Amino acid sequence: MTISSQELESSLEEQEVILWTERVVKRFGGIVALDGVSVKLPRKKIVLLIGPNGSGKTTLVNVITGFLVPEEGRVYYMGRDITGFKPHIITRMGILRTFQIPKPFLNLTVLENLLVAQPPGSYESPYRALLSKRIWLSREKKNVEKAFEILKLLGLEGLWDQRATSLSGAGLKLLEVGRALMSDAKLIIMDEPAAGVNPAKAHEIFSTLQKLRDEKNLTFLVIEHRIDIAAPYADYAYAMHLGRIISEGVPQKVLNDRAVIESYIGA
Amino acid sequence: MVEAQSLFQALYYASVISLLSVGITLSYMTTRVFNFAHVRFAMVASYVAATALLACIKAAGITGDYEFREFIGGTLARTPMPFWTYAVVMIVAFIVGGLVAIAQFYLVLKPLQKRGATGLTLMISTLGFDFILVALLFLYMTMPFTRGLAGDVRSLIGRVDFASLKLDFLDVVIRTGTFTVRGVVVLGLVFTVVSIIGLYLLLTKTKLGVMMRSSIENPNLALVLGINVDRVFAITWFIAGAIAGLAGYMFLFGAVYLKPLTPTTPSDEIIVSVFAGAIVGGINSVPGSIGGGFLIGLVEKLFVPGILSPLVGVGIIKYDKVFSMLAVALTLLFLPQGLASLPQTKTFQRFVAKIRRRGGE
Amino acid sequence: MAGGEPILVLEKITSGYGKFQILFDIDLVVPKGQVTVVVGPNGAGKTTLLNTIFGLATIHKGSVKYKGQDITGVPPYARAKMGMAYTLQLFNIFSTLTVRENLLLATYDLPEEEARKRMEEVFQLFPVLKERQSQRAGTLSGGEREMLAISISMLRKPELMLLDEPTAGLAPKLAKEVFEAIRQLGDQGYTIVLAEQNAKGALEIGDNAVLIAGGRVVARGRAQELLERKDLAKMYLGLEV
Amino acid sequence: MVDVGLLIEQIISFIGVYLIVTLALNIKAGYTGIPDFGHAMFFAVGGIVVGNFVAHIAAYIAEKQGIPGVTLEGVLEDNAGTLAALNEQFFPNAPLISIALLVFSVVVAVVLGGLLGWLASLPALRLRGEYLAILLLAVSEALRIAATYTTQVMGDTPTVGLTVPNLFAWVGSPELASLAATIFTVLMALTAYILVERLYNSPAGRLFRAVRDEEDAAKALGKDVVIVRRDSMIIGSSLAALAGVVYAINPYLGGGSVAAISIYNRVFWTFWPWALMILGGMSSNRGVALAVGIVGIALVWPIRLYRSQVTEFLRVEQLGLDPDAFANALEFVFIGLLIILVLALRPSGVIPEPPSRTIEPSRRV
Repeated sequence: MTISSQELESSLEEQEVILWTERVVKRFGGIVALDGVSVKLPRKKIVLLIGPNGSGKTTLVNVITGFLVPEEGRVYYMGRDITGFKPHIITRMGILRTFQIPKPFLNLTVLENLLVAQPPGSYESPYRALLSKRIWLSREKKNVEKAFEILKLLGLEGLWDQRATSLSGAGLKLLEVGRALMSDAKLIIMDEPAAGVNPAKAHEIFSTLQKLRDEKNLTFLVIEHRIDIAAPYADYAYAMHLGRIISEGVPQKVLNDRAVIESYIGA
Repeated sequence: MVEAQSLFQALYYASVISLLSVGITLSYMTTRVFNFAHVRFAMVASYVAATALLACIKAAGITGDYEFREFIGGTLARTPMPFWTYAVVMIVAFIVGGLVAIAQFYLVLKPLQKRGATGLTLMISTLGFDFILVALLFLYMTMPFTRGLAGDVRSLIGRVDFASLKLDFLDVVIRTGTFTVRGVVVLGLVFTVVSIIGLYLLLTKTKLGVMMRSSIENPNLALVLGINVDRVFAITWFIAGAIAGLAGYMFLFGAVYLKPLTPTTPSDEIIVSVFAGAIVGGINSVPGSIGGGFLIGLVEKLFVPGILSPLVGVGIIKYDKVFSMLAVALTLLFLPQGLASLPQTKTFQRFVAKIRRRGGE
Repeated sequence: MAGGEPILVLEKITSGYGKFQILFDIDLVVPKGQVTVVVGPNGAGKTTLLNTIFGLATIHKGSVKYKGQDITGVPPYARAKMGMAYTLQLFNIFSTLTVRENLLLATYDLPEEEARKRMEEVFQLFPVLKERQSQRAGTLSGGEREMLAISISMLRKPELMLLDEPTAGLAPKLAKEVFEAIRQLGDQGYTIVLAEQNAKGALEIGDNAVLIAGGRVVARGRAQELLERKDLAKMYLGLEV
Repeated sequence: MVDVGLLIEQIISFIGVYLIVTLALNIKAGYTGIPDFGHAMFFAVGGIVVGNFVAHIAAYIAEKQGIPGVTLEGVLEDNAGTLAALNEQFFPNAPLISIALLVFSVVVAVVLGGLLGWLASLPALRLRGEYLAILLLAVSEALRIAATYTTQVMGDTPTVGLTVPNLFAWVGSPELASLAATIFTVLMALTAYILVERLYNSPAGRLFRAVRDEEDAAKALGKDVVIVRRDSMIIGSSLAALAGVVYAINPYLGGGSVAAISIYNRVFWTFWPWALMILGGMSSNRGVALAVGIVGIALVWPIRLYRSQVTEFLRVEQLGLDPDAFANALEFVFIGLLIILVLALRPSGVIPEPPSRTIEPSRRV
């Protein structure tokens, strides 16, 4: 678990970076929400993004996922400039975000929730469905296999036929992750996965993320306020304040940074 | 050319729509539900008020013919009725309308809300409540005690004639040259204006009004300040229903302008216009809905027959409600908060600025 | 904990919203006549703590005692009548009402004479509100809004006043003024629970303090002592010391 | 005495048409969560296709054949007379044309209904929830009024409506023709049921429901929510138009006339289907079928057809109530109370929404 910061930073050079931003600037009216933000997300790592309220974390995520277009700077994903791409295009390229307050399909079962998350395509056409099953049947079988595999990984397999409403807070967060996996996402951006979940469960969520990182080769960008829980699981961390990155490195280093602590405590 | 008489008729109709629109808005602002039963409150109030009127006649010891067949230029009533009967009837209509609304609030909406019903579910429950009210009206028509009041209430209520009661000394037919208007029309207008002013004063000058407005704007904060928001909302519903009751009172005298009374008319026909008034004016604005109600009423009964039909032909009159409906559609699509929100829109502000600049030149 | 007799006691509270749990096993004692500061980073559960005290959150476990009485299931409006007042962080004034109407609302259940007297007191503390009486509250500046929000609570002469981040989003100078006003109230004998993210500012004016992080109490004591602790910063982020 | 055979046909016809129209609404409102309060306008499309288009085509052919009393213009100008002539002299002898017209009306209604549904899905781009509901209601009302008073659509006598061509006249006696119409109704209802179930138990149906439950999440998964809504509106609306055809053709239902009032009425073709859908369970086809069945049997039989017997049985008159009014009230109380009680006690309906069974649900871990 303990990697020294030098080690990681040097390995960053060689390692592939799945997504990076270059001096992104975003203004709202007179307020500068992002002031030249450059981040790099190494492949197969869990990256933590912290900062007090209003520091620009969510704006950064919105820029990465295409919900906002930056005034300056670029966003690159797998070597490709994706600045200004529409959100659903970015989603289809493999970047998926989960919601702080989980948004499950409440009346669908856990299994259905995953199945819906399959990448969009013609097998979802209602007109063809009216005519024949054949158009979607074989694919559906494969999807069910895949979904059960994911459910097992998340420890939700026993609940596959339960409605999403019956899941606990932590279960709903995991369901979000499951949907992301089902959609073939490569980079999953999570907004406060530990919020509203009791600490024991929160640790479960984070260890599941580690498992997924290792077994599924996924990259995670995690915004989290409960740094005490998240820090041990993260490989790298960025701290933001007033629209800038004020510190980066391994979590231990970032958390001991004076600037970071002061940004939290206030004047 | 619009005749004075049709102008007054249109105003009467518009008043009714306006009184009802404001209730739709009040109930939407408090409970976030489009109340399909609202116009039926007026019907119920109308029926009960009619019964009260008959009771008054009995109590006043008026015997002989009740000549209700009074239209403009018709024969005068044989037995004038004392003024207080109308006052009593009005108060009855007011209270009954309010009570029905409160009943819906406590018996239907609150329990459903407690079970976590969504806006749409609530809206459908109002349909259900409306059906029940219709059923009650059907039954009410034939209750033994109402029948006992005046021999045959049923035939009275069922008949067109009942819907055009004569208003004693207030119902003077005013004639100046070609200008003819029934007193009841003037009264109806006065009535609307008075209740609108009353509502305005209530909302702005009284503690209750301030509590209502605060609970609507921010129920959580009101709760924190110790206001029993539920009760304030219930009172708001009572007021909305009571104003609908006043509209129901106007049904009784408005057969020329509205349809005769049956359990389903005129409310089934005017409900679309009432919603139109509330939405076009602004579903979150009391003054907006009053204005919107008037606007819709005047478009249907004045603009279309008076101005449009001479231009494009008489056939257009039948389509009067199409205009209201289109107004609703356009409002919802392009100005969802209604005309009341117009001054806040950018286009409007730019427009004003432009005009100002022009004026300066 | 030092100070007067406890007016409010939270015992082993676990609470949140619906299924979600934000606070875990919180014990809290609020002494009468003092300013109790609740500090912690955002997401720590400060607002939820105040909501729990006022009955706006779901309590999963534990109890809330107020003046020796268990009020765990009492609805918020009834709590207000029992002498509690709560200044929300956001939407804490009625912006479509005038300043005067906002203030009137807080005194609606008082005799007129008393209401007028209290309003004068408010105007003395915040003269700017007197000037803006007939203005719509929505047109006030950020600082003025906070003053109005606090005034609304004050007018009720609450026995317990809850303030949620009154300085959020204010310029440092304004924030300082607001803090000073709160200290003044404390000196006048009000019992206040102040939730603040601005730890330094709040601890400077508080009597007692609790620090929560990740939904748990991490430290508690006299505000001054907490301010001086070297490991405050780390505790603040909920990290092991 | 009660003619049992006739009674059963009436009940079946009622259930059949309401099943189609409610299932159609269920696709839009139940599966996809589009609060379509303008459902009646799609239903009306079917009626206009039969009463107007089909009548015109038949009149054109009949005029060519020289059948007396029939002219193309007569369909609108002298609707009752022309249609009487057609129904007596043309349709009984034209089985092939009748069947072709039957197919034609189904196809055209489905296409036009779908088209109107597509148009009606456009406002759903901007509006949600009750606002959308009110908008669709307003559009439906506007179209109803516009169509009713437009001679080219509803003829010269809007309150009477257009007389319906009897497309089953070739079968034989009026009784047999009615029976054929009932069988047609049943066939259409069964087809509709099979289709909506097939849709439900497919990835497409599942996606509809997902969009309904959490639009943002569906968007975040890369789904095109606009297209999902549009498709749902198109399919649901074409099915509603089919119901309109069935209604118009069945003499037990429309009574041989596509009277404007009964066809377009928002109470019977928007509010009732809503009520039935909620009773049965939104998004639950089996629930809808059950609700329509129960209400059909309970309503048509005792309340609508045998109201006088019922009121007599309940001794309404002895209580001093008017039997007619009482019977009217019964229907409204029945449905009104049902709606409120179901919403309060069983908000998910008699049979709650099942999961979609795309492949065998027995698949276990």
